[in-house]
Amino acid sequence: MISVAVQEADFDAGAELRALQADNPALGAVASFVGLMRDRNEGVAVTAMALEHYPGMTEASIRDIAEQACERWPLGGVRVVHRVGLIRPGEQIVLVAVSAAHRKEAFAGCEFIMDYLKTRAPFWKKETTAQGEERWVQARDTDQAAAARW
Amino acid sequence: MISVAVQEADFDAGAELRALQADNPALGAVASFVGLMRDRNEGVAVTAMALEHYPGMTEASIRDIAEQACERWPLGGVRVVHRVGLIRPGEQIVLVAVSAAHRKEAFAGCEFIMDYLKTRAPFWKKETTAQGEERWVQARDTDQAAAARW
Amino acid sequence: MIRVLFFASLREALGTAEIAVPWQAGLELPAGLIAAIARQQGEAAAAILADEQVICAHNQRVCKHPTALNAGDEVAFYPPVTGG
Amino acid sequence: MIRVLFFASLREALGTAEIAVPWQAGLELPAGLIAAIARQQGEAAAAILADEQVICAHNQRVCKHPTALNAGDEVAFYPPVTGG
Repeated sequence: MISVAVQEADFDAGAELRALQADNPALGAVASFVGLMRDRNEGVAVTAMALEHYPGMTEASIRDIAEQACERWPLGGVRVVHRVGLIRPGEQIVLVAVSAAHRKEAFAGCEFIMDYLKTRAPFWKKETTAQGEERWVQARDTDQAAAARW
Repeated sequence: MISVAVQEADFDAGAELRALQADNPALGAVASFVGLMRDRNEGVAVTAMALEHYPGMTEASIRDIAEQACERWPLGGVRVVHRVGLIRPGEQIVLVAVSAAHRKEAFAGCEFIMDYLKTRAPFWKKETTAQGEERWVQARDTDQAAAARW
Repeated sequence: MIRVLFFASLREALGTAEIAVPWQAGLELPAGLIAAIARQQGEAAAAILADEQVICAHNQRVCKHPTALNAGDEVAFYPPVTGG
Repeated sequence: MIRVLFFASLREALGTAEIAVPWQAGLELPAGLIAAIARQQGEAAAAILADEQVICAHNQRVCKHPTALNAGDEVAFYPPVTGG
């Protein structure tokens, strides 16, 4: 069971975990990841971030990534929530939660989805520095390398 | 910052994640794991589980494992909650949540702590099968192998 | 027509989020469409889109190889993604 | 005295969760203590503790090598752990 939400509103990570756990008593493991906005990026203080996306393709590409994870590992459920719009330091940006019978598969599925989401899903971040400058966040080679290992 | 709780009561995974997130706006990643009681083990339906532990050593060994994780990776915070006493299928058993600046370290720290907790912390599970038989859960070679890879 | 979308820094560089390009038989992605955009928006716009870093999506799927376009297709050009 | 604790299946097999063993100079973990337990609880109990699967903790830390005991120390014997 795959659930994908792309939304401006903040989300309740606990409720997402509960929704996965309610699924199926054969599942013993839920691995999850929450990405938060940091107050610095590449050494510069940042005060806000605008997250742009490609409506329609965003949801479809996340669902496609989740389906790939379900083909690679025997997963019970996948829930992804990704925010768009204006985000402030300390706020939640993204949640990926994955259930499975055992923890190895749950962790692998969760990391895989995060790595692919970072390098495949059409989101773009523009941050505002403490000096008031707006700049597009640059893609990171380490993210490409993380996705390439799967 | 390391928090360890060993308790009979169920826990609120969302509250644990929030407590980690509130720590520090320099942290961009929270990886977590929730272990749930499955309704079958080794092919047999189970209806309940009693979790015994070694009070005092349990908390100290979990803290020691968390400190080892903090030495290996630059982690922001670690929160571990482990239940003891009577647990039913579908209920939460354990939570490990780890924050870090970036996701690679958060995932590694979380998996490391789970692998070590499974093979080092003094907990023992006794399950009751659907036929009413009580049996001690046997340690798994796959858990030993998972801990040995670190 | 082909609906052509631009996102993020490409949207800003081109000064528009969306244009319509007339479809004609044999129109191919990416080279044919970029040539059509050059005629419509100018060579500078086309040069931006031809950068090897730019990603091209055809009907909301990433497109890495030359692909024939059909009337009504949706094409998007965007820079490397930075979500998550 | 040495406080000696047994957990889980060992507790059940030995029929007790805790015993006290008199301390004497030179008493060592594990062999010396297990011999003292044999005198006090019987050879069957000692055989259970001598199993290579059994884990021994000294003052709440796992103890893998021969270790001298001090009066008042706490020792625990337990089977492989199954938490998490």
